[in-house]
Amino acid sequence: MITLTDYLILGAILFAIAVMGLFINRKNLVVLLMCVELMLLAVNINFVAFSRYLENRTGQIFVFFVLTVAAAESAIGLALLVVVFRHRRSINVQDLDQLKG
Amino acid sequence: MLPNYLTVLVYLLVGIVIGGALLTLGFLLGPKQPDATKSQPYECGFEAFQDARMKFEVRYYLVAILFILFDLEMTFLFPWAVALRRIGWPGFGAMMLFLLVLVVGFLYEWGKGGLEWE
Amino acid sequence: MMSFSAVAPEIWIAAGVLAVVGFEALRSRLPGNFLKTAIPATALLALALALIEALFWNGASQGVFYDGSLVIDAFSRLFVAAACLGALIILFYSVTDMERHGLGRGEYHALVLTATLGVVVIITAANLLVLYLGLELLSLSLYTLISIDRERIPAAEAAMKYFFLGAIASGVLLYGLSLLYGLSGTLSIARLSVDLVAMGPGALLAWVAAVFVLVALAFKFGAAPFHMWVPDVYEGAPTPITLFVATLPELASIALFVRLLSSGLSPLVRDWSGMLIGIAVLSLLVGNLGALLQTNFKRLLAYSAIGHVGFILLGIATGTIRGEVAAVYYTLVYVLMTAVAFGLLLALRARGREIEAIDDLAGLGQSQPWWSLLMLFAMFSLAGVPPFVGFWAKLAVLRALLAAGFPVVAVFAVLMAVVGAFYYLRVVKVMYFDRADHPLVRGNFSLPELVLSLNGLALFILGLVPNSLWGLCTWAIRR
Amino acid sequence: MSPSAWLQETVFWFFGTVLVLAALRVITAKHPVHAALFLVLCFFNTAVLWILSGAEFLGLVLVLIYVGAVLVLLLFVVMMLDVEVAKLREGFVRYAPLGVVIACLLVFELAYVFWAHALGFHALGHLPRVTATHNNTRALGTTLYRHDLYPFELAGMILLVGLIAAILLTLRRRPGIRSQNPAQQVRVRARDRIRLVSLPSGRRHSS
Repeated sequence: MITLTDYLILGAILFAIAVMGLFINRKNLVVLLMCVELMLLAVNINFVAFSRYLENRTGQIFVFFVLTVAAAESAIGLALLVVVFRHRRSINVQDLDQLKG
Repeated sequence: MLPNYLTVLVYLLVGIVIGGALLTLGFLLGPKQPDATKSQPYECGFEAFQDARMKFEVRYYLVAILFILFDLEMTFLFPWAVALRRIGWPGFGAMMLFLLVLVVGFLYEWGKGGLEWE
Repeated sequence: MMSFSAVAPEIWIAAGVLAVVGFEALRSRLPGNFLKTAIPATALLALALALIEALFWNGASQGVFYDGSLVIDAFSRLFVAAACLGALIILFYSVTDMERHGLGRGEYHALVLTATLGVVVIITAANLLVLYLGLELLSLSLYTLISIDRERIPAAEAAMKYFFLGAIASGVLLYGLSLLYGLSGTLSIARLSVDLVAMGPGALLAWVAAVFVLVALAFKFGAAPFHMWVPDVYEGAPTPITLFVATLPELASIALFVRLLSSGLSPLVRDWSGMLIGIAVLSLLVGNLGALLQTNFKRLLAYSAIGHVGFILLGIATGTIRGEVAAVYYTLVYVLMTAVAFGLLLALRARGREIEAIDDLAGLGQSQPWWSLLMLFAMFSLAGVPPFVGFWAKLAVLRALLAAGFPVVAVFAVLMAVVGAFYYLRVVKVMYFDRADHPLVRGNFSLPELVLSLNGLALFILGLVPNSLWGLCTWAIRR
Repeated sequence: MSPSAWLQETVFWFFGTVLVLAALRVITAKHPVHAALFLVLCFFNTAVLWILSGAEFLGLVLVLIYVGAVLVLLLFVVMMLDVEVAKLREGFVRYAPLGVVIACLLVFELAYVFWAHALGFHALGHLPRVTATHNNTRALGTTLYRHDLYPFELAGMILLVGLIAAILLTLRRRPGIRSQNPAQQVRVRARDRIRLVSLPSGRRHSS
């Protein structure tokens, strides 16, 4: 029988992997964002498992909202990434524009 | 487990087995004589200019992000639609309000020219 | 229970958001002069209406609404009113400055409104889901506001840093919340504390959940050792945005602590009190010693913010009602003081004095006597010099600490306050005793500057009658 | 053990293992594109596990939203930013031991707590039977739209903030770009394009 503990430990492992990812991928912002997604996935696994074993649907509703918010959050994060990236490379881009002239 | 998904599981397994088998067979039986020229990406007879992973325009990104946000809105519609008879007018009104918020967002996006491709 | 009057402030603010976004959508079709007045007017009107609704919430609209989503109690009433008033004043101070720098478009107003909405939602939250959504609404608006000026590289990078730390903090918080949900089977904060009591002390899992939640809240509050983003954001963001970031989210943070720790996790007070004391002591140390090294004025205020957060957390950490009242009192006072300090930077900027480094303040005492006097008020109050209101706030926390039996911590806090006084007084010294040849500037007050002056004078007047605000806080926290 | 229970356990362990391995590859992959693809695998596996535990709708949403959209978005950005892989992996080895130690501590601590606490959870062991006719989506919709209207509207506001942020931060009109305007193209009339001028034609002389 799959027990609640199995699910929770799976969630914990995933959460720990995400935290480890945050430590070893400090420079790569895109991978950091993926680690955050993994973290939320671990949380969601917890919620779904609890929801199943407590026989109430609140947990699933929470997950639904977390998915929504996480997508909006990563959208904003990526938008910021684009802004930062544009500045760091702005000189190059201008060079390219002038060449097209 | 949901019995309905047993077929999906079987389908998945069959897919994995067939896909795996074909790849393995190709790997085992096919002749392998790679050289530098052969493993280059094919670019109409030219030398490869750059990395095969090209950069995209930022505008693709904007379209993708807007797609996600409206995609999320859609997912809220599914449970609403199937439960509409049970949730009655308050549920209906709430969804209309939700849609109003996003329609205003959509108008904003439209007015700003986020949907135009210069 | 369905009731529109319970969510009336939220409705007005949301309506304001929609109207402003709608105006912005029609920008190409409407005359520019009309938009220039209509957008700020709409935003201010929405906040004013929300404030009025919050002030006139009557007895009938108290209780828990929307199936346990939000609660209107004394704390909600005081803090929703404070948040709306704060947002109103801040917007008022900063509108002209944003206009002048070409940033005062509809997006700015819309985001200020959504951030305020987030604060209001957190304050009134009665369940964990609503709390989380309010927090995200606030955070997402802040990330965007900070990077609103796309040409400002440090701002974008600060926003990026803040975003990642905030996203990680959200993940950690959610993990803690998921454990709490598993423990009690409900998201209701009130039910949570009942279930935790039933579980009895020493439940290991509850302790783990509390640790996760506490770490995440410390992140959001900018307490040490999770304070890395604070100086960067304060320095990087445009000053009007810094004014916003430094004030309103503090109200939300204290509300998070009051709702989640002091109410929901109150049965675990023995577990989190010690950790919170540690975080607070570290914040006091980092904030006050870090501030000593700063030459940039906004960075100085950032480190001072970390120090003040330490004081506020000490109040919460006592775990007593009295400490909680002290923390709430301190937060309100802190928001008042910070609004003056950053508001003054904007007022000086409007008169051609751009303040970046502390040395830029030199000679201000001669050239702009009124604004320097107000800055002196703000600095003395932040330093905790009697009779300014900041002194009473510090005193309240120290008394609560002594009453709860933490004399050593109280002594340490006094020590740090003395260190803090040094750098605030340095600012005053630069202002009045460092010579710089700036001519005396005279000018008429604009309406926002009049409000700013009243705000500054309030630091002094409230200091003379400290019991008025204290009485309100006691009323808000009573159970 | 009944065949059904056996099947459930097998599915759980298989997809759980793949999930953990895929997650490990996400954080160790050399190129961000590979990491993103492994993340897709993670989401797929999680979706299976959720369906296994009766959260049918969420499993499908996970595949629809995350695999369909978020990951596409991530891939877009990875490709757009043209990352220098070698530079980004600086410090990888330096921080790896610390990360591993922290992760192991976290897992052991949490696992210990979960085991120690296993009996404290309200309901453990006996599971509600999920029948073939149970409609998870409808049940979820009923709860959501009856009891959680307030959070629902808040989610709408959060999406609006995301929209504003995306446009505010990334939309940039470059001046001097020539573009087509389909509306104008459609609205065009023949007389805007061709001017018919009646010229007196020369007389043709028959020879």
